[in-house]
Amino acid sequence: MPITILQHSLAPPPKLRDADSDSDSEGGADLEGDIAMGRPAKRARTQDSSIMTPGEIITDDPQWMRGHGTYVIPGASSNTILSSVAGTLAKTNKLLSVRPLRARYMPEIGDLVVGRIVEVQAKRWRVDVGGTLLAQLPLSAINLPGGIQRRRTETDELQIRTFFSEGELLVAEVQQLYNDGAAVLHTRSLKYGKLRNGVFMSVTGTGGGGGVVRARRQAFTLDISGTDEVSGSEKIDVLLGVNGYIWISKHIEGEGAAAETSGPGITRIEESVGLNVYSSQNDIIPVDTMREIARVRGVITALVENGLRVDEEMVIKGYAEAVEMAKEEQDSADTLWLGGERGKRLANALVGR
Amino acid sequence: MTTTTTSGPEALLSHLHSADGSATFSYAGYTIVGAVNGPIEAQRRDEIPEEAVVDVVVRPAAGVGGTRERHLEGLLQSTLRQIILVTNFPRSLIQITLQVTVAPENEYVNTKVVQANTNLPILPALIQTAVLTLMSAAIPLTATLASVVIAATTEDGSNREIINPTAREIEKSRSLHVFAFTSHGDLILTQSEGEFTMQEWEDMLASAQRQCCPSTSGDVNMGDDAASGADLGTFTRSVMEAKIASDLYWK
Amino acid sequence: MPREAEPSQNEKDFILKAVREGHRLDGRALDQFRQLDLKFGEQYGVADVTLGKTRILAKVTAEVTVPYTDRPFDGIFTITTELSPMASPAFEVNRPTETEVLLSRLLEKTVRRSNALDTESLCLVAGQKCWSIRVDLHVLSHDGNLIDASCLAVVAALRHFRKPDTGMEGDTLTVYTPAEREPVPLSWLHSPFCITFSFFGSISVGEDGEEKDIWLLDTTLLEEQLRVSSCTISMNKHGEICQVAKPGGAPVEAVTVVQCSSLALQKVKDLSDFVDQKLAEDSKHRNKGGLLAELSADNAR
Amino acid sequence: MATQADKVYVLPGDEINPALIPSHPKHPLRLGPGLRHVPPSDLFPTTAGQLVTDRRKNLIWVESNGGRYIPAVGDLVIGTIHHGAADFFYVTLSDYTSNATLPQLAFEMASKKNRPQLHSGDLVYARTHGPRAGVRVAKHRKGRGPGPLSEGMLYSISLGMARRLLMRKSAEEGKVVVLDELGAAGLAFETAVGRNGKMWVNSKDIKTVLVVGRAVTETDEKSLTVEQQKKLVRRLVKEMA
Amino acid sequence: MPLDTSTYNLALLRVDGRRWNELRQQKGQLGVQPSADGSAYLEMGNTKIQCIITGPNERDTKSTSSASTAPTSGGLGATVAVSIMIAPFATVDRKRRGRNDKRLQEMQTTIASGLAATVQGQSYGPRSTIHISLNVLSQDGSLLACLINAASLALVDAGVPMTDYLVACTAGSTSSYAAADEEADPLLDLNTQEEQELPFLTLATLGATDKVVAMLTRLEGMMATAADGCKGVRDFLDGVVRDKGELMVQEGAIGRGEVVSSMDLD
Repeated sequence: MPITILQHSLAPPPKLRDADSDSDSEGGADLEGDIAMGRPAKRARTQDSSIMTPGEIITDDPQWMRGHGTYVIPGASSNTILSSVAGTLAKTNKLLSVRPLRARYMPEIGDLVVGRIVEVQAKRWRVDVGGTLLAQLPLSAINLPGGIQRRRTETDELQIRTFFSEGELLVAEVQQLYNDGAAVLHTRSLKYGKLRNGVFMSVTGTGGGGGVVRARRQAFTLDISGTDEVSGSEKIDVLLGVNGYIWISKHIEGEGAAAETSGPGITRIEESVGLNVYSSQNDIIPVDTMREIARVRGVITALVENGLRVDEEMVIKGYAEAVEMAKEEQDSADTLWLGGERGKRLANALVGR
Repeated sequence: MTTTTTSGPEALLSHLHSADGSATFSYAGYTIVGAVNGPIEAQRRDEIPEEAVVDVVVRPAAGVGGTRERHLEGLLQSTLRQIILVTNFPRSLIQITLQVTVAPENEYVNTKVVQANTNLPILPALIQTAVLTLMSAAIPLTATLASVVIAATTEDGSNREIINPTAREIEKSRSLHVFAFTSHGDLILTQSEGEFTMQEWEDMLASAQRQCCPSTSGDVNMGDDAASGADLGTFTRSVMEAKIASDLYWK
Repeated sequence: MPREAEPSQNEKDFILKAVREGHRLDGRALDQFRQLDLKFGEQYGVADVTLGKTRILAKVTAEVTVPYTDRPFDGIFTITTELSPMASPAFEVNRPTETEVLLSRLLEKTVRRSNALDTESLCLVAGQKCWSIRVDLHVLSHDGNLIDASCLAVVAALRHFRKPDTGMEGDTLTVYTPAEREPVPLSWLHSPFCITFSFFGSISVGEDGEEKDIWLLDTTLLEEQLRVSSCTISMNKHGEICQVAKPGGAPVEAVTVVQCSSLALQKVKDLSDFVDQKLAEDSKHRNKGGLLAELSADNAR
Repeated sequence: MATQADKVYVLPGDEINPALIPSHPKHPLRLGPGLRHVPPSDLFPTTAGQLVTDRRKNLIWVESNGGRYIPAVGDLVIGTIHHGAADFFYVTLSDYTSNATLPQLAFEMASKKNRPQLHSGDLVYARTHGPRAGVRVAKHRKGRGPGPLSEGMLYSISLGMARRLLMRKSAEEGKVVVLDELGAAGLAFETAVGRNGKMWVNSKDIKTVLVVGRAVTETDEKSLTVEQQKKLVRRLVKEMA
Repeated sequence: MPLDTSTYNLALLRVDGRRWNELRQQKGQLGVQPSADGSAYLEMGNTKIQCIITGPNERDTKSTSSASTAPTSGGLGATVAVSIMIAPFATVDRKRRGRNDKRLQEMQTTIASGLAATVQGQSYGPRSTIHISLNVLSQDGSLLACLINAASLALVDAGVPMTDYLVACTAGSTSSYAAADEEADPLLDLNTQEEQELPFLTLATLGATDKVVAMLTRLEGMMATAADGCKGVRDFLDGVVRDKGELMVQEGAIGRGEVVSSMDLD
């Protein structure tokens, strides 16, 4: 993560409502007055904004049900629903929930996540997916080299590090959740497994706010043959982990995202899961592919820095835009740099400002 | 549960509620509160696979413990290990805390928080407290202990040995000795300082033995012994018996 | 490290239920203290406080040292509280626990910051020599409410203490040994005491569903493990508050805190009288020789 | 019960008067707590207490009070569930000691299919067997037999008191009558006593639980005689009403 | 040099020209540290705090040895771990503070247990920890109050569910017991000079309600004023959060939320 020092923008002058309110009252006088006022003061909220903040009363109508990001005062007879996070209100039928502006990743079943192995245990790996708890990947939930189907033996447990070892990256799917929110992953598909030939980046503040949002497709292939720098046709795989971890890598036919399109039939697994799926060796990557990978990375950084959401559409558009920008100004030296001003320009171009 | 058999020693047993065993023992100007917790779970880093860890903490009445306390802890720890059946409780911890509450004050000098004086005089009191506390906690022991301080002084040419000397006498003394014996009459700890001859030491050893375990050394009555302090062996026994009797009043 | 054992769910549920109905395990009223006892040692400045099964011993010592350079006219006054494994195996030697830090900070604020002891009177030669008064607090048995008991012990010990008398002839300072001159008491300004309220959530009283916080005084260790928050108020018998501390925990109505402070005053008055009486007894007992006739006056203060 | 009239008190390491050691023709000599056999044939007390012998059963042991509970095979104990694992519960028998294990299948009518649902903090009444504590189904005279204990209150009592309460004839031998007296006074309650110095009391009425708890703990701490116990019970019952 | 507060009642103005019930100039900003899970920067007068939040996560719980921790929702929720760093240049005299400064530890404990009461940690589970590290960049009175406020702000930024903002404020009193002049006004939001001279209290309230969560004080009686101050602070913090939110909505980073008003209840 590049260190960026942000200017402290001047905050609006403090609103000193209280000061004005009792500038005329005596110090001793308002002692009883204020102390006496008891439980949740039904203070009039500024309803003009659609932003909810903690402690704000959403409604006290009994017909609504409380969802995520809300709470009711325990023990109180009134069924007032209050917000517990800062965010925007969402209504599904009678369910009220508040989508936080920013939040740490909360796994859901079926999420495609990019993770890093932090601990190797006897029968399982513990994977950092940027959640509140470490996810776990059971030894039984991975493909064996060659795609053979058999139950895991002692020998597999002994050589567990030959599949994944500490610090290695992988892409997986959330298979189930424990009630404390911890996720269990699996990589029993061609499109999942160990990651190589690329670059990792982390985009914080997923959940409600910017960063990666759950979309139809989290993994896609980017055609970079459009840029004249690249000789011949080249492709880049982009994996947008729902958890805000992103992997951008050189595209290899029959592997990664490509396999996704052709679907993971059990039959196909046998022949196509080669023995090299668990190798940690990078292939040779042509330098201009590397440059384009870096460009994509720059695009995503720019999106995040300008608080835009990161999904397939934005990345593809952004990438094209970036290529254009690079074309305009001929110096190909720092055209990769998409921070600061250039980043803003890119972002503005995207949202059409 | 207090008993005062002789003028000197006093003891109070199992009076602290939070500890497994406790005792307050006052003798020769010292008052020491002892507490035992154990056998409890030992910390992973200092547990012994086959035996119990014996941990002794000595805390001064004023100020924080320094090298002096560490030294005493060392002595006590190695002594007590010998009588505690450590093999009964593998991988566990027996924690002995000894809090000095009153130390004799010399009327003629102003007290300093850091006392640079000798370690020895307090040893018997500490040992006695530790043993009483261990028994109050029903920790299995192979024997009990009894100990004594003896000072050798030279007054107008003639050598005298003073049993359980006062702070004043210690100042004047030429050499100072501590002996501790098990209830079987074996010497288990001896510490000496000052200048003395081997002969003197042996004499003092003999009188110490007479003092601590009369049962083993022939003559039971020590009327002849001028500076005879209390017989701690007998004292311990009487204290414990009183304690047991009151505990098992229902028997 | 050995951790403080958690009370079982049954105990938690039962005690909360009982407290809500106004009962306590030992049959005390909610605002009732346990049996309080205070003994003084043969030596000056040793106070032994027993509060139920909680037992605390405070010892005061004095020695002549050099004052701090930034406050040349003040003596040095320190309170050290080191909880030993004697109180509970959870306390390790020279590894301060949270309990210990809070305790020493509270005593610091209650006794030292409120100038209960006049530190300027400890100065012997400005910038060169002064008395260093040191209180060592020993927790012998821990069954809850350490703070109130400790504060009482410290105050009692300090008021009982006598420091060696000193004299200046010309510019030579002499510190008389107890044998030469009878020691003199410290110049003591006022006696602050701590009262700790432990809160156990709130119950709705009356039909209007008005919520009322329930709190206990002088909690046992078990009760302390179950309380949701606590508030310690320190004041002297004149009602001058030295400090109020509510170190986090569940929220309570501001009104309750105000009410507590007024109730604390009564309790403080009781404690204050108790200590005065004990000191008086002790001085009478010492006074038999008639030596300390002139000192007894100080105890009455 | 001591067979000889005068009571014999022993300290660790004392020699035991051979006359006191029971010598039964058939049974082998059985050593109770507080004694240690040093080959070939020496016998030493390890704790301070009263030497008690039972010539019929050829038993000899040292009766003492206090100290920390040291698990022995066959003791009935009350433990707190610390946490659960795959097929074990980890149970705390006394503070600061390492947990005992309790197999989930050791419960009454427990099977692979329906395991007992216990959570950390729950109480369980168990019988120790071997170096690890486990539950065995066994009816117990007072109150209920082994199994989970729900609701109620847990009191800490001295080991001696626990032992007396668990005696077969606690009134005669143990000289503790509070519980019987309270029962006679018309209080309805349920108790379970653990050898590890724990007593569990339950009743519909909170007040009853409190009274029972106070009665027993006071008897324990103030070491009351039978008469005093009766007086205490009368007082408490009056206060309650 | 000692501060003379005798003029306060006459001039009705304080050293820094405020009235008795005026807060100091406040500045606040969310998300000042992109790589953190939540972060905030808060100024109250010349007291400047930066707060960084990591987690809730399960990693390196051991590394929080110096921090004070408190479990949320009765041990069933995530743990809150607070550690305070006072920069050596924060005060006029450059002094280094030791790790085990009891004053700091006390503040840490207070903040931790205070926040634990308002954070709804049960959704995270007991194994996760929320690391709150507070950096004091500049120190000019009301330190504890500012720390609490900064922490609340950062928690909101991190999207940690809370019952409400935990906000704190100080209040002092110029009325000395000797003078017994009850007329004297209490003072709101003290700076260092006033703090050193006057008895004061720090009051933390749970946002809109008047519930007292944490306070460390010398003299009681200014609570009302402090409670008032807390409201002022709360409104300010709320404003900061809302502005940030609106901005994000404009940028389209997040979809516009619906509004529940009495109208659309059919």
